[in-house]
Amino acid sequence: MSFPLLTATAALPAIGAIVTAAVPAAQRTVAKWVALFFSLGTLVLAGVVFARFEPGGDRYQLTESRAWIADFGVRYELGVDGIGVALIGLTALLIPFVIAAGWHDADPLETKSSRWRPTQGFFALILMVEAMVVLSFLATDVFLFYILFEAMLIPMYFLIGGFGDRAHAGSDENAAKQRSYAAVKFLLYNLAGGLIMLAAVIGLYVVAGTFSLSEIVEARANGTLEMATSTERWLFLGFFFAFAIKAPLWPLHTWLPNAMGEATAPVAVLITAIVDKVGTFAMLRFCLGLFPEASKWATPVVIALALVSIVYGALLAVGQRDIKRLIAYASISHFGFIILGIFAMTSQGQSGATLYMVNHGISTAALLLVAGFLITRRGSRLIADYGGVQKVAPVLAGTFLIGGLATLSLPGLAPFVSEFLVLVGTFSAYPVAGIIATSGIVLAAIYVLVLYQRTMTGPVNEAVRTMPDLKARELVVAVPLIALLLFLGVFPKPLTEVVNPAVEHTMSDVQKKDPQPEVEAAK
Amino acid sequence: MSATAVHSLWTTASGVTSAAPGDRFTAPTIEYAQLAPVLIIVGAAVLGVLAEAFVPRKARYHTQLLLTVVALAAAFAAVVALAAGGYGTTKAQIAAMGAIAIDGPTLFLQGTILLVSVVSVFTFAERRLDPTAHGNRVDSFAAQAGTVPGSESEKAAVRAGFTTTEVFPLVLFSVAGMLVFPAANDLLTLFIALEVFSLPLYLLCAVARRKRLMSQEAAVKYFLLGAFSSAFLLFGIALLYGYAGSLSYATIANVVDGSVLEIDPALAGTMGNDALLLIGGAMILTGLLFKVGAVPFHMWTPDVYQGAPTPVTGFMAAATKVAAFGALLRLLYVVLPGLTWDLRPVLWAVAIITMLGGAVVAITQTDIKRLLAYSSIAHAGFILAGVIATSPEGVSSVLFYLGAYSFVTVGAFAVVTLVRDAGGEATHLSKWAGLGRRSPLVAAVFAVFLLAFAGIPLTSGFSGKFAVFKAAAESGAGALVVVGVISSAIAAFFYIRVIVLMFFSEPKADGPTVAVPSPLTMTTIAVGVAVTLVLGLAPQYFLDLAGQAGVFVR
Amino acid sequence: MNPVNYLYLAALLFAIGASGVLIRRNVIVLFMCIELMLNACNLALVTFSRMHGNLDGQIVAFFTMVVAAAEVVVGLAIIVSLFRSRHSASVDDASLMKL
Amino acid sequence: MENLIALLVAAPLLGAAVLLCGGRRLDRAGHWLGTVLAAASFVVGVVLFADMLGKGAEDRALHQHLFSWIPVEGFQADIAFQLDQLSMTFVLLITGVGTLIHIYSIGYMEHDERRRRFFGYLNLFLAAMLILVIADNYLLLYVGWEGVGLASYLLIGFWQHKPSAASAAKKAFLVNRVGDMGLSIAIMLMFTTFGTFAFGPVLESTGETSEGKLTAIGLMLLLAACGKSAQVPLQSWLGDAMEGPTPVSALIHAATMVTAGVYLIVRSGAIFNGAPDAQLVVAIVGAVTLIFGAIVGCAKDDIKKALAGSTMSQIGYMILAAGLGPIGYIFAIMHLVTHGFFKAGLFLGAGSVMHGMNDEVDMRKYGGLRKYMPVTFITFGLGYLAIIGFPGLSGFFSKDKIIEAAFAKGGTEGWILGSVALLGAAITAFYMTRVMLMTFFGEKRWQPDAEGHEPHPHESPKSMTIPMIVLAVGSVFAGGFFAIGDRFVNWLEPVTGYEHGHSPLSVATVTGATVVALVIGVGIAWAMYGRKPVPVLAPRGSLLTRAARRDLLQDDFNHVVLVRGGEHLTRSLVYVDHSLVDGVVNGTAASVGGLSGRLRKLQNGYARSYAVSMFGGAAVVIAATLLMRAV
Repeated sequence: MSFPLLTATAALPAIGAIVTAAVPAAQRTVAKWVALFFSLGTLVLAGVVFARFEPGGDRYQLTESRAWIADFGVRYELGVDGIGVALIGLTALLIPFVIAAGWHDADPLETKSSRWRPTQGFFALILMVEAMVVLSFLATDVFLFYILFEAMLIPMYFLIGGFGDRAHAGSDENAAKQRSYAAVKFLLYNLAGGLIMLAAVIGLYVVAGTFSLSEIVEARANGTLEMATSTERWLFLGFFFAFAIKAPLWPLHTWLPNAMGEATAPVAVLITAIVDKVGTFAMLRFCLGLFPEASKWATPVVIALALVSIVYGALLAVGQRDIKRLIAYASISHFGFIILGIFAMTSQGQSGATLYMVNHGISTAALLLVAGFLITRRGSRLIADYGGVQKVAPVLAGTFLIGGLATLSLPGLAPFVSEFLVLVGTFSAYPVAGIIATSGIVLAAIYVLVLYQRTMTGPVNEAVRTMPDLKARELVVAVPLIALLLFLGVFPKPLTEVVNPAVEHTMSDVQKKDPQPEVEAAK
Repeated sequence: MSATAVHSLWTTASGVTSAAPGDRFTAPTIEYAQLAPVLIIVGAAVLGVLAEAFVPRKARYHTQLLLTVVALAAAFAAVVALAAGGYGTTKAQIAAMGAIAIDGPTLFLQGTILLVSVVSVFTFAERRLDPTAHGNRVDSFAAQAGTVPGSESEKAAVRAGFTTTEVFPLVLFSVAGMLVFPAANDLLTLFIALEVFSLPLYLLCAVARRKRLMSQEAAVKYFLLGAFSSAFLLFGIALLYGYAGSLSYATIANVVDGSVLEIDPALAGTMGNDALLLIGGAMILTGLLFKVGAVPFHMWTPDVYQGAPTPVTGFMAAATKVAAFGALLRLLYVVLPGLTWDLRPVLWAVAIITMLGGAVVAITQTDIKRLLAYSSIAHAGFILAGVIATSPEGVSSVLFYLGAYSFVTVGAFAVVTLVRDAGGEATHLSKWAGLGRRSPLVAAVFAVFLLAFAGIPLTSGFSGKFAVFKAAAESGAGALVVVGVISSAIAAFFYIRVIVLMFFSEPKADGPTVAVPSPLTMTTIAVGVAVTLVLGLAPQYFLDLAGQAGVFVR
Repeated sequence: MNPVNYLYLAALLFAIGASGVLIRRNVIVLFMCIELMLNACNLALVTFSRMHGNLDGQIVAFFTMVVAAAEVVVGLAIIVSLFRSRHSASVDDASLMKL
Repeated sequence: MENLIALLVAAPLLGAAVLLCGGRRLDRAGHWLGTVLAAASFVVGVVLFADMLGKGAEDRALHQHLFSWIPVEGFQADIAFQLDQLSMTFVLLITGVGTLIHIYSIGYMEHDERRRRFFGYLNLFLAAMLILVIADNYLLLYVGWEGVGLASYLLIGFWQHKPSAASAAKKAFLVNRVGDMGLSIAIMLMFTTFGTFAFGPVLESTGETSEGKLTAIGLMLLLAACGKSAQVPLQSWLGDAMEGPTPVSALIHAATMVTAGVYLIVRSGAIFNGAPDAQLVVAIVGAVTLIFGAIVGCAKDDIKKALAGSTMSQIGYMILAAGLGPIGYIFAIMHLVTHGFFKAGLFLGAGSVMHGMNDEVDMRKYGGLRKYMPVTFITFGLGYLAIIGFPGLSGFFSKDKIIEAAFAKGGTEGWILGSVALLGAAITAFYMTRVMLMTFFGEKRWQPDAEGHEPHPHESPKSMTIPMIVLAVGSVFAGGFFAIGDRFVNWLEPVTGYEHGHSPLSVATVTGATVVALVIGVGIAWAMYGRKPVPVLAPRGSLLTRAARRDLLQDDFNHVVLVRGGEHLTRSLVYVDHSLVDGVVNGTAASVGGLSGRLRKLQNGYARSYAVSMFGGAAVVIAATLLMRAV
């Protein structure tokens, strides 16, 4: 039994969470540094995983398998494929930035009760989320995945409901009410999805008699496991429903704007850049892997919904008055692209979707965190409260602009690569869908540029006249992310290398071939 | 053998055959060893009564406590010994001339009941929560239950430092009944056991120290409705007896599945008359469903849970459910398996409306104890889903669920006893606002229990729910599972509401204080948390246990 | 005379008792109705016992009486304490807890 | 040699990076750095050019493969450059004119505290533009395509504190995005058709697919070109783009970026040759735009807007030529280059005028400036002569060729296109003369501005005049140099292919016609603005004039239909999202709550009612059980 690298990668942040929580109330700064330290440690371990992973090798690597709950046919089974590696990398990479960005978000306003330790709690919860997310990317046992899928809601719930923007437009208890509404909505929405999925999970066990992903996929492949068409479809729907809520796919998206609007920027990043990716990841790994036929059966509807998400989300983003809600709707649009790429079922589409998950994570993080810096300065989320920031805080404006350009997937920045792959992949399988989706790039330009114009340009708004430019800590957050966006935009090879083989596996799961180009087909 | 054995136990052996002279008398054989748990408890209870009579008042509390805990521990040891001796599996047998079945379910449930009793007895004995009255430590029970609330005599009793130490023997009697209830192997024993554990509970409900009017009201309601339901049960017993001509489960079962060939033509009207069987079975079912608190026999639950002294509520909520479901299981699996197909639709309906009803009504509750009462109703529904899965997996899943659930319940109610204001326990939800700010630890613990109730993964609640739903699904009750998950989603809402209240809302100025309990209550809560997490993270061992215990002896 | 008639009688008594429980307000009367139901059960048991020609039913009847007695003890204790604190024997007055 | 190609891009890119990330410490030397790097790129270009001339026509094309960009199953996108004669032409134009304008900007932007950033953006633009023209596949071209869009966005909105500038920048980017949509769809079509989008394979295998596919691709490419080159219907942004500093207008919105569309179409010649319908549409779009732009140019009083209109119209000529197929491609490029010279010169001249007139842009407030700024007058004048196609100057040769080619298209459309081109020439002569007269002739019409500052017209500094002179020289001689002995044709022919069009009219006739049109145009202009003094306040003017002043109402249309419509759409969607989509969810929650409230009432506290429910329950259970057996 070699060193359980994957377990370690997931366990480290969990330990970090406990340690952070244990830091005495007075030593807030210590807690922050501890959290940061552990998150960086996790990043290192993730790096090791990335290095140890051989793109050409087995489908699941560094596997671990231990007995867990025999009665439920559950084993503690871990393993990474290319997609998992990419997403673990993303998670481990973003968390340190999230922590650094949220450095002061959880400082208690007044230190009245010595036992109430929000700071420790905040960072402990973030690390706990990281641990669960990482493990869910690693789980190759459906039950294990399900448990984490559900369990990660709880820390997220406390992060959303417990820690809001410092200065919020409107009275304080009103803000608190808004916040807990958003938190409850988030939890119930996702819990409902999870419970529907639970029924499907149980159903799957009844049908398959095991929870081991690889076993089931193999059994499906070599026909030892027959699934009645209707059964497969029901189970697929059970799974997909949960993932579609998490992703979020129209019309199950309404929890996201509330949650992202009310949560602090770092937590919003946690939601949209990391936790929601579990949904799309699971579509790719579980929906397509376990129920290929049903997936193909559902494709038209799913693609339609994805297209609606793309256009609808973008249009609503244009209509928003609140910076964070705008970004939230933009994310809905982007998740539409991801799902589109997954269900187009072409290698370009799926590679694109996987890259999209990573790139969207980074770009949204960049945009949202900078937006967070802006909001904490002015103490308002309303676009109308800004104007001419570019004149007083050029660096802030610049980073914000780059984040925005990444969001509208300007060529040369990472998101362009993935978005174009998704579009091409979709177009080659479903031309009309591809064209409709392409309209998304115009809409994206509208909401990004309008946002930038209203906040950053024009005459300087009195309220922002004294606004300071980015501080060192904030630069440390913003600059690396931007650098990464540029690098991956020009040289995405390191990612595509690990992703491609995984995608080929998925393609073979669903027994799909890429459509041949007309000319070659002719030859 | 047991068919004849039954009445040979109650009558002299020759009762039926011919008027025989007394010298034919043969003493019934009693397997004392296998009955040890029950006997220990009963004995201790009797001792407790004597202690009430003879031990000086000052020493009573400690004597009783010691006696009770020791007795329960000893009984538990006996259960463990029996299980280790293989009585749960290979040597499972009918004891006491067919009156008692010693088998897996019996031992598992008895063990559970005993453990739960121990921890809840700790909360009974808690004396640090209330400020001392006239220099006397006081617990949650009236100084003198007989005195009129607010009367001079009551004040006098308080001044004199009286305490109702009778609760301990009462608990013991009740426990004794509960131990027998799931083990009962004939209808008479079933009825007696039911009464034996119910009557003390009626009394226990009445002896709260604060809010005595509510306490008495709870007692009256519980008593009247309980008696009412036991009348139904008894009539059902009568009809079944009329149907089978015997009280023994085994005989009845034989008659039900028609393996008894010779039927006296004279009895053609009754013997094997399915009307009798169906009505009787239905009425017994009614009686048991009342005890488990299934809709529509649940109406007593909220009021009684709210009115009874919180320690009693915890004990009742946990132990009664265990015992009652044990009896229900045995009835359905041993006596009426031939009837399963007739009862199934009814049970389905009951399970569904219980799950949904409990969850839905709980949403608008404003009192934490009532809220937990409704949640217990919803949980009864979930367990019923497992009961309906007529399969060994079904049995073991129910056993596991009961074990998991009972500890969470006791722990939750123990936490409720801690949150107090001037008027005693502050059970109104509005008072719990901002508890998380005041005392994060207590709030966190309670949150853990709530999440377990909600069936969030990594808690025992989830393992249990999963086991039950899985069993149900495997036995083709997929629809039940779907309803189950829907109602869990609804239920999640109000558990979450409490958490929101505790953590995300500002504490009120006149909010309650959280009393620091003695090690007794601390143990209760600690055990509750520990079991919740262990069964959530690594339930395998206990699942195995329940798995082995999944077979009934006939 | 056909013993079945006794069964009908028993059923009738049970029904009367039950309806009494549902109709009457006075706790004592209500309790008496429950006793009536129990006795109906006894009658049924005895009848069956007679029909089957074994004594089980009658024995149960004895037990029932004992149980009934015990119920009276407990019940009256509770009822009396309630009566003393409320000066009312109406079960409907005991409705502090609702909803 | 080919390893030098990357250097072309690298130099300005480096400049952009350093200048934009460098921070304030570079404020003092920043503009020099930027200029030097632009010049360096130009030098590299020249070196490569020399090398290219040294080779035979066939093996002139250079190719440099840097690395594989997006390697995905069945999808190959590379960062690779290709430098053939066509690209080389653009490289020289871009870097050459670019360098000049860098120098010009040193003086022009002297008093702007954000000059460093300005040069950063200029370098960024050069880099992107060079990527656009030397990319060896459409995807990389797309990168440059959007890159210049970004640079143009940043530079138009350079004076961001002016809301007009900010919104003009946004408008430019958005309209371009619509075009980009076309380009990306075209690329997708190529991928599904040819399995690749590298120039070589695609353009060689056009014969193997259906004409329909090619037409689709062609039209999508045209859409892209319309966006970038401000052709109808996507021309609306160019006028507003004049909000940017004048050097920007000169470089991006006259000489280089806006001509990218022409490059795209000529580059994709093989596709259009295979899709005559698409080709015809191209020609038509070009014809329409050249009239449209000319008309707008006639009505504007803002000197830059007038020039913008003329740019639009001149590019219309190029697109028209490109739409003529092999007979036109080369002349499109040729006009593009000459236009690059004289239009840049004209803009720099305009900038110089504004510089001297406190940034006054209204020509009605100029007048008689020739005395005050002679150099500007002469250079501007030469540019003017060139653009109206005064015989012997650049414009004459290039435009004349296009008109010939238009007639040579043959058939009715040949006649129509040809005559439209001729008409355009006349109008061009008119509005350019108008500009000339209003600005430099007549008596002075300028008054003190709001603060009572009397403008003191003066000649601009050397750093500004020198580039103007150089460009003037270019605009005088370039055309002749290219045309004599078909130099330009021979140079590009290997890349774009060339057929000599046989026009129904003799060359002499066409030339004559052109000259006549020219004279008419100038005559009318003289009659209107030369003889009698120009009113300071614009007369109300005819319906057409007023429409033309508003860009022929195209903006109003956009505003009403697109902007307003869009606003209504989004607002209603926000409502839908809140009350319908979310309403369903909240509604469910609410209804469950209500149900709970009602069921709760059953728990009325009366023991007897509880008994009733038990009794009823029991009855139901019994009944149901019996029923089960019965059925």
